[in-house]
Amino acid sequence: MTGMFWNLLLALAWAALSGSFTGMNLLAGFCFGYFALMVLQKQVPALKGYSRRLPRLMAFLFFFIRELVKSNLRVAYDIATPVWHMKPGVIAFPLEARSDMEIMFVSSLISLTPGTLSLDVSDDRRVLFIHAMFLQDEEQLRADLRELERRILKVMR
Amino acid sequence: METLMAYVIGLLFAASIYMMLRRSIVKLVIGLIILSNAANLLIFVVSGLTRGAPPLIPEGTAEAAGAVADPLPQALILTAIVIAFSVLAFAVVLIRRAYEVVGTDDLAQMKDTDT
Amino acid sequence: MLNIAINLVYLMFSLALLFSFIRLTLGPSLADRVVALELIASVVVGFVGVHAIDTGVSSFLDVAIVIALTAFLAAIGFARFLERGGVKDE
Amino acid sequence: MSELIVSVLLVSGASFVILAALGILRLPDLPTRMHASTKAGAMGAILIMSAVALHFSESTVVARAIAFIIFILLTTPIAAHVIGRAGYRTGAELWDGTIKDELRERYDPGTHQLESGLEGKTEGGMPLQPSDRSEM
Amino acid sequence: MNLELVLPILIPLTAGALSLAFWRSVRVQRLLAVIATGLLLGVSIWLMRSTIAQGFLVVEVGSWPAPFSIVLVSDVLGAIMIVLTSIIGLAIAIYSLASTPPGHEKFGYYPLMHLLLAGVSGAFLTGDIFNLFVWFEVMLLASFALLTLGGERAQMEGAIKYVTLNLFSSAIFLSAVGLLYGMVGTLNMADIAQKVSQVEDPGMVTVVSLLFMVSFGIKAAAFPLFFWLPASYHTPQVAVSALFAGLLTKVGVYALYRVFTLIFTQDVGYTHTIMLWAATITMLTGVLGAAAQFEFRRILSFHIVSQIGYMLLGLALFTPLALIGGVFYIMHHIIVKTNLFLVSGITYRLLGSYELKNLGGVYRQRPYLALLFLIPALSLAGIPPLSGFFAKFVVIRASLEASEYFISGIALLVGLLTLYSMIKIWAEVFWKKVPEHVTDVSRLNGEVKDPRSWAFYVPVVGLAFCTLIIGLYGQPIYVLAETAADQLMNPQLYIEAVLGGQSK
Amino acid sequence: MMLLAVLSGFLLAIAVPVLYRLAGNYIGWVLALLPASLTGYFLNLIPSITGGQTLVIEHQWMPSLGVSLDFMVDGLSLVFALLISAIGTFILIYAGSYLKGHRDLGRFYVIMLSFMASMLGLVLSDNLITFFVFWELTSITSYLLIGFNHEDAEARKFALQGLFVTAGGGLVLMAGLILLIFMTGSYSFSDILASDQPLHEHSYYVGATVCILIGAFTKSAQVPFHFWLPNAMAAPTPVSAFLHSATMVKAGVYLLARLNSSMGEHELWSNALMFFGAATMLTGAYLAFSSTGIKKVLAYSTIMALGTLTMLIGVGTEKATTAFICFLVAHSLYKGALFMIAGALDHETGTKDITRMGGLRRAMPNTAIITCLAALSLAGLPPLFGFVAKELLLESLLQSPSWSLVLVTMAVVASMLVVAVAGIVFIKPFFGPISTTPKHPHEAPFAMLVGPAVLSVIALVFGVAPFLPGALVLDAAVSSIYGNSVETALALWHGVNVPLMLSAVSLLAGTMLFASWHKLQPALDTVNSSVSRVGPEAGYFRFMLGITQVASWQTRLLQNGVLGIYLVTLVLVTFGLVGYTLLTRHGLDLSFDFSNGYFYEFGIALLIVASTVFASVTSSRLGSVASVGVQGFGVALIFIHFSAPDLGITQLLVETLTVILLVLVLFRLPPFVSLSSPLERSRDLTVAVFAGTVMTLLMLAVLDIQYFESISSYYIENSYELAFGKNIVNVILVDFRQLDTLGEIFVLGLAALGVYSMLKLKAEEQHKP
Amino acid sequence: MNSNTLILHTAALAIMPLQLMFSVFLLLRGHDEPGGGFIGGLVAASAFVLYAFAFGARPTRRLMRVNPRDLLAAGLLFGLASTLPALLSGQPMLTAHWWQLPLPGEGYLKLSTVLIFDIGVYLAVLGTLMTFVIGLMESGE
Ligand code: NA
Ligand code: NA
Repeated sequence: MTGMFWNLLLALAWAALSGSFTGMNLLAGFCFGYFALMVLQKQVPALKGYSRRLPRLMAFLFFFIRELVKSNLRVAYDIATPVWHMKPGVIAFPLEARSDMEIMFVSSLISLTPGTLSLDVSDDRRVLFIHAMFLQDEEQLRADLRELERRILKVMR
Repeated sequence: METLMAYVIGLLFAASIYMMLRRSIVKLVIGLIILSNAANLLIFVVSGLTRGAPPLIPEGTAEAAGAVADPLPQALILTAIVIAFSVLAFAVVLIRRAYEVVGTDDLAQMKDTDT
Repeated sequence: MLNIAINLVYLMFSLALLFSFIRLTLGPSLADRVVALELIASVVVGFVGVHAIDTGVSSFLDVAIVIALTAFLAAIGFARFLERGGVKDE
Repeated sequence: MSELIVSVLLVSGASFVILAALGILRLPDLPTRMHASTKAGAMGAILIMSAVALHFSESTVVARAIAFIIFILLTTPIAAHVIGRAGYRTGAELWDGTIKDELRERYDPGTHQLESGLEGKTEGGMPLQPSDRSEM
Repeated sequence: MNLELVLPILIPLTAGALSLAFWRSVRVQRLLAVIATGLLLGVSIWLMRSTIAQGFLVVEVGSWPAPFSIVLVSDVLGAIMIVLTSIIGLAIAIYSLASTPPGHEKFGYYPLMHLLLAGVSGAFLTGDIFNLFVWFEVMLLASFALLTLGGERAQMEGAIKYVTLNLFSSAIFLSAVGLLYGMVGTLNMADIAQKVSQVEDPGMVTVVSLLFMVSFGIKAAAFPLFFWLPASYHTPQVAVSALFAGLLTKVGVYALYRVFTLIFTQDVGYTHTIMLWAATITMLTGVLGAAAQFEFRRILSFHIVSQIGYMLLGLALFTPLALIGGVFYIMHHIIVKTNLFLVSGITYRLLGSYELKNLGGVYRQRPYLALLFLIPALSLAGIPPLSGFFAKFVVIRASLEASEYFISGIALLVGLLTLYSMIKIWAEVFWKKVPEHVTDVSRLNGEVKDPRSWAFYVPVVGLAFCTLIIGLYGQPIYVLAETAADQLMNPQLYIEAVLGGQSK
Repeated sequence: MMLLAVLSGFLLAIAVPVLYRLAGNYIGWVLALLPASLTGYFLNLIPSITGGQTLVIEHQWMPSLGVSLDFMVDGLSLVFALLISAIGTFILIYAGSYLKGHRDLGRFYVIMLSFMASMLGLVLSDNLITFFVFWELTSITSYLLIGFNHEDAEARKFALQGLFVTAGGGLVLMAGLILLIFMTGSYSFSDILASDQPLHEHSYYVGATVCILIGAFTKSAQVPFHFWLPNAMAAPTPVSAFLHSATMVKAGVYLLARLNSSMGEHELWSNALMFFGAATMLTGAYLAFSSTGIKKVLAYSTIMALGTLTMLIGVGTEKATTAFICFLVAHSLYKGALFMIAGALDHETGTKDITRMGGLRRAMPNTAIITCLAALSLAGLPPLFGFVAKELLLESLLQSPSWSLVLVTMAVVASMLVVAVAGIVFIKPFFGPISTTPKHPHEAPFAMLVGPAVLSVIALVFGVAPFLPGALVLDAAVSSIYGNSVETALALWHGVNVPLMLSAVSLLAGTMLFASWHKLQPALDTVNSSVSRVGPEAGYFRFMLGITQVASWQTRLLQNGVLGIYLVTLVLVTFGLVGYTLLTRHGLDLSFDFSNGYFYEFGIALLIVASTVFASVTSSRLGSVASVGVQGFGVALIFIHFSAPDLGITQLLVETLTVILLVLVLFRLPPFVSLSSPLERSRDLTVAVFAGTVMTLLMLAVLDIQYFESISSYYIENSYELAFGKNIVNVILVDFRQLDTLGEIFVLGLAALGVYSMLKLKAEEQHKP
Repeated sequence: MNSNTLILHTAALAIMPLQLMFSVFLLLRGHDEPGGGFIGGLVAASAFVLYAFAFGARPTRRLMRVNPRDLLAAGLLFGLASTLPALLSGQPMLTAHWWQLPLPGEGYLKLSTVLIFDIGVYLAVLGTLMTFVIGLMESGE
C-alpha cells in the first residue's frame, strides 16, 4: 500500500520533470520509481491511509505559506533595521509526533518557518529543541508551534 | 569580458602555484584544485565567450537557432573536469595516506626518497 | 520593465554574493562558513533562474534543480566533520 | 501583465536573498544567521523559480520549477538542522542577547546524550525506544 | 576497417575491465594478464605488417570524417611503439606472475597494468591532440595507482612528487591544447599541422609549441624537468618500476617526436635548439646523478633520464639520420631498461635489497643471471655489438654530421659514465662476495625456491634475446627506424593519409 | 670461412660449459685445437698474401648503416692473426694447467676464447665499424679477465681502471672513425687504403687524427695512459701473457700501423707518434727497471715495447716500418714466453716478488733454459730475433728524417735499461743463492712449458734465419703499413756498424745497471712514490673521485628532495621560456579593455578572485576548503553565464563532491601551521605572480588571434541530423568524440582503483596472520 | 558521537529516491538537454552519499548490494560493449548503431550504442564515487 503510494508519486514526479504526461512516460516513471523504491525497500517506514490526506494537505499548504510569509517578513524586518528586536533562545518543545516521518516533517517545517529552527531531538524522541528568534512571548510561540504540528499530523495520519 | 577573464585566470594560476609551493600537503591539494579550474577556464575563455546561446537544438527543430556557443571546448572541458576530479580524488586520498604513513604534513620533511 | 528588474536582480545577487562571501571569510566558526556557503548556493540558484529568464533558455533550470538536490550535501559533510570531532582549526 | 508579475516575483525573490545575505553578515551568532539564510534563501529561490515558471509558461518548465521547489523545501531544513545541531554541539558561541537555553542543561557533551526531561513518564502507553538504526 | 589499429587499445581496455570484474579471482586475472598481453603482441605485429605495407593506417573513430572525428593513426613510428609496448607488456605480465606480492594481486595490480598499457597504446595511436591528453591521463592515473600500490612510506613520498609534477605537466598540456584550439580551431593533429603551416605570423605558434615542449618534456623527464622520476621510480614493486622505466617517459618522448616533426616545424632554429641543449644537459645530469647513487634501481632511474637525452638529441638535431638514431635509441632503450629493472628485481628477490652494499655474490652463484645482466647493461652502456651501440653510434654520428662537436663530446662522455655505472653494479652485485652482514642467502644458494620462479627468468631471457637481435640482426630494425624517420621528416605524408582529399 | 674463423672463438666459448664437463682437466688441450687449426688456416693464406694479394671477404650485416662483416687479410693483419692464434694455442694449453682445478676454469675459457675471437676480428676487420665492435669487445673481455679474481677488491678496481681508460679511449676513437668515414666516404679500410684521396687537406683531418690517436694510445698504454697496464697484472698470468704479448695492447699499435699509409705523412701524425712513442719507451723501460714484481717488470717492459712500436710508425721510413714489424714479432715471442714463465715461477714458488727468488736453476732447469733464450731476445742479443729487431730499430732511428739524435739517445737509454731488466728476469731468479720461497719449487708441468719453449725456439730460429719470417709474411706486412711494396732482406749480421756499437754500449751499461739494481732500489722507490703522487695514475683516481664528487654535488643540488624547489624550477622554466618567447616572437598585447562586460559578470569574476585569494591566505583549512567551493560556484556561474549549462552542472556537482572528499580526508589531517619563512613565502609569491602574469599575457595575446574557423560548425549542423541528439555537447561526448569519453571513464575507474588500494591494502595486510 | 539524527535519517530516506530518479532522468535525456551519463551518475552518487552520511558506510554497502567496484567494472564493460556492434559489423571503431524497438501503444523505444555507452558512463561514475566515499568512510575516519 505504502509502496504503491510512493511509487505513484514518483511516477507523477517523473512525468512532471520530463514535462510529458503520456502513458508511456508515466509507465517509465513508474518503472524508475519502482527501481528507486526497490533500492530502499527495507528502510521505508510504513505509511497508511493516503487517500484521506489530500484535502488536508491542501489546507495545510495554504496555512503554511501564510505563516512562511508572515514570519519571513518579521525576520527580514529585524535584519534590515539597525537595532536588534529579537530575543533569541532555545526552547524544549514536547512532541506529539511519534513516527520518524512525522518528526522529520514537523521539525523540517518548523525550520522552514522563519524565526524558528529545529536544533535537535532528544534521545528518547519526545522533545524537539528549537532555536527561536523571537521569544518575546514564549507561550504564543509554543501555541503556534503546536498548531503547526497539529496540522501536519492531521495531514500525515 | 575575455580580457577580464584573462586577468582572473592569471590570478588563478598564480594562486594555484603559490599554494602548490606551500609545505603543507593540504595546501598542495588546494593548489591542484585551483590549477584545474584555471586550466578549464582558460580553454573556455580562449575559445570565445558567448552569452545566452547554449549549444542546444530547441524542441521541435532540427538545427540550432542562430549562432550558438562553440560546443567543442565545452565537451573538452567536461572531459577535463572529470579527469581533474579523478586525479584530485586520488591526490586527496594520497595525502591522507602519506600523512598517516610519514607522520607529517610537511612536504619539506618528505625528502627521504630522493637522496 | 522586465529588463530593468533583471538587471536590478543581478545587482542584488551580486551584493548578496559579496555579503555571504564576507561571512564565509569571517567565520568565526566552521558552521558559520558552511551557512554562508549554503547561502551562496542559493544565490547561484537565483542567478541561474534569472539567467534563464534573461536568455530565454529554460534548460538552465536543470542547473538549479541539481543544486537543490545536491548542494546541501556539502553542508552535511561539514556537519559530519564537526560532530565526529574532526580536528578544528579555528 | 505577466511580465509585471514576473518582475515583481524576481525582485521580491532577490530581496529575500539579499536580506538573507545581509542577515548572515549582520546577525550576531550562528543560530540567528541560520534563521536568515535558510529561510530567506529558500524563499528567494522559490520566488525566483516561480518567476521562471510564469515567464516561460510551458508545462515542462512549470513542472521542473515545481520539482525544484519541492526539492528545496525538502533539503534546506535538513541542511539547516544538521549544521545547526553540529554547530551547537561543537560549542558555537550564542549571542549575549540570548535569553534562554533549555538545551544546554540537557545535553552532556561528554557522552553526547540529550535528555528530554520527560524520562520515566510514559505517554499513551507507547514504548519509547531511541532509534537503533544508526551504526556509527 | 583496420581492426589491427583498434585492437591495441581495445584489448588492454577490455582486459582491464574484465580483470576488474574478476576481482575476486586472482587466478583468472593472472591468466588474463598473459593472454591479453600475448594477444596484444600478436596484434601489434599484425599492425606493424599492415603499416609497413600501407605506409599509414587511419581509422576515423565513429565513422565521422576527419578532422571532425578522433582519428587513430599508425605510421611506422607508432607501430614500432605499439610493438615495443606489447613486448614490454607481455614481459611484465609474465614477470608479475612471480614477482607480484599477493596483496598487490588482490588489490588491482592486473587491471592497473592492463590500463596502463591501454593508455600508452592510445597515446601512441591517436591522431588527435586532445585525445592524446586523455590517453596521457589514463596512463598517468594507472601509474599513480601502481606507484602507490602497497602503501609503503617511500611510495607515498615518491608519489606525492610524481603526482604533483605530472599534474602540473597535464595542466600545461591542457592549457596548450586550449590555446592552440583557440588559434586554429581544430584538434586533429594533421589538420593542426596543415593549418599551422599556413599561419603567416607564426610567433604565437612558437610560443604555444613551447608549452607543449615543457609539458611533454616533464613527461619525458628531460632536464630540468625530470625531478619526479628519480624521486619515485625506485619506490614501487619492481615489475611496476620496470613497466614505468620501459614505457612512461617514452610516451613523452614520442609525443615530442610527434608534435615537433608534424606540427611545430615552423621555427626549428629556435625550438629545436632549445631542445638540443636540454637534451645535452639531460644526458649529462642523468648520468652524473647515477654516478652518485648506490642503489640498484636509483642508478637505473637516473640512467633513464640520461638516455632520454640521447633520444631527444635525435629529435633536436632534426636531420634524417638523427631521427633514425633517436627512433633506434627508443627501441633499444625500452627493451634494455625494462630488462635491467627486471634483473634488479631478481637480485632483490635473491638477497632482499636494492642497496649495492647489501648485495653481492650473484656471479658466483648464478652465472647465467650475471650474463643476463651483462647483456642489457653493456647494451645500455653502448658496448658493441649490442643494440645500444648502434643506437648511440647513429646519434653521435648524426651530431658529428651536424657539426655539433661539443654535444658529440658530451654524448661520448656520457657513454663512458654509463659504462662506469653499469660496471659499478656489476662489480658490487655480481662480482663482490656476499657481504658478511647479509645473513639470509638461502635464496641465493638455491636452498629456498620460489613458486613460479621460471616467470622471473622467461621475460629476462626474452628481452635479452631482443637486445641481441637488435644488435646482431639489426638491419631490419634499422630499416624500420629509417622508414619511421623518413615519415617523420615528411609530415605531408601523414597529413595526406589522415585528411585524404581535404589536404591542400 | 673467414667469418667462421673469426666467429668460431665465440661459438666455442658458448660450448665451453658442455665441453668442460666432457673433457675435464684436458679442456685446455681440447680448446687449443681451435687456435691451432686457425694458425694452420692463416699459415695457409701466406702464399696468396705474399703474392701481393689482399683478401677481402664480404658479409652483410647492417648495410643501411654501413656496417658489414667484411674481412681483409693483408700482410699486416695476417701477422697479427698468426700471432694471436699461435700464441693463443699455447696460452689455452698453459691455462689448463695453471688454473687446474680452479672453480672458475670454465668461465675463464669462455671469456678467454671470446677475447681471442674479438682480437682476431679486430685485426681482420675491413669495415671500420666492425673493427670498432671488436675493439670494444676486447676491452670488455679483457675487463672480465683482469677482474677474474673478482672477489678481490683490488682486482675489481684495476679491472675497472683498465676498462675505463680503454673504453674511454674507445669512445673517442669512435668519433675519430666516424670523422674518418665522413672524410673518405667509405666504411672500409681496404677502400681507404686503396684510394689516394689527400686526407691531410680535409678539414676533419686534425680532429679525426687526434681522436684516433687517443683511442690507439689508451689501448696501447702510451704515456700518459700507460698506468692501467701494470695494474692489469691483477689478472691470472695466462691472461697477462696473452694480453701483453700478442694481443690487446697491440690493438692500438695495429690501428696506427693500419692507418699509417692513409693518415701518416703529416707532421701531426708523425710527431705525435714519435713524441709519445719515445716518451712511452723511456718511461716503460725505467719503470720496468725500478719494479720488483716479476709481472710488473714484464708489464713495464711491454710498455717500453709499445712505445718503441709507436715511435717506429711515427718515424715512418721503410726501415722503420721493417723495424716495427720485426720488433712486434720479436716482442710477442719473448714476452709471451716470459709471461708464461713468470706464471710458472709464481705457480711453483708461490711468490711474484723477484727479490724473494734465487738459485732456481737447479730446481727448474728446463725453465731456466727457456728463460735464458727469451731473456736474450728481450735484451736484444744475438742470435735471437730480438737482436735483429733492435739493430733495425737503431738503424732506422739513425736514418730518421727528424729528431734522429734525440730518438737514438732515448732508444739507447731504453735498451740499456731493458738489458738490465733482462738480467733481472733471468739471472735474479735462477742464479745466486737459493732463497726459500713459500712453496717448494720444482719443475713446471709440461703444459706450462711447451708454450714458452716453442716461442723461444721460434725466436731463436728467426734470429738465426731472419730471411725466414721476412719471406713468409713480414715483407707483405711492411708493404701494407708502408703503403708500397717493400723487400725487407733481413739479416742477423750486418757487420760492425753504428747500431752494433750502440748495442754494445747499451749492453755494457745495462750490465752495470743490473749489477747495481739492488743498491738503486730504495732511491728508485723514493722517486717513484713522489712521482706517482702527481703522475697520470693519480690523475685517473682524482678524475674518478671528481666524477663522484661532482655527481653527488649535482644530485644534492638538483635532486634535493624538496618538492617546492622542483616545482619552482618547473614553473620558472615553463613560464620563463614561454614569457621570453612571447616577448621576442610576438610582443606584448597588454589590454585593459573591459568595456564589453556586464557589471554582474564583474561580480562573478570578483567572487572567483576573492574566493581564490581567501582560499590561499586563510589559516583555516576548512575555511580554505569552503572558499574553494565558492570558487567552484563562481566558475560554474561563468560556465552557465556563457552558455554552457552542462559544464555548469558538472562543475557544481564536482565541486560539491570535491568539498565532501576533502572534508572526509581533512578529518585525519592536522590544521594549517605556517611552515615556511617570510623569505620563502615571498620567493614563492614572486614565482607565482610571475607565472600568473605570463599566463595572462599569453591569453591576451591569443585572444586577438583566431587564424581559422573552428571545426565546431560541423557538430552544430549535424548533431541532430546525423547523430540524433539535440544537446550538442552531449552528442560530442558520446558520439563525435566518444573515444575521449571512453578514456575518461577509465580514468575515473583508475582513480577508484588507486584510492581503493590505498585505503584498503594496508588494512587487509594487517589482518593477515 | 552519534552524528546522525532521526531527522537526517528520515530525510535521507525521503530525498534519496528523488535524487536517484532524477539521476536516471538526467541520464536518459542527456542526449537532448543538459545531462547525460556523467551528470546522472554524479547525482546518483550524491543520493548514496547522502545515505552514507546518514547511516554510515556499511549500511550503504548493504543498500547498494553490489560492490561499487563491480558497478564500476560493469560501467566500463558497458562502455566497451558499445564498441561491439561496430566492431562486429566491420565499421570503424565506435560507429554508432541505432535500433528502434516498437512499443505497445504509440511510440518507439530508441535504443542505441550511444545509450549503452551513456549507461556505462553512469555506472562507472557511480561506482567510482561510491568507491571513494565508502572507502574513505570505512577506513577509520
Ligand atoms: Na533590526
Ligand atoms: Na560513436
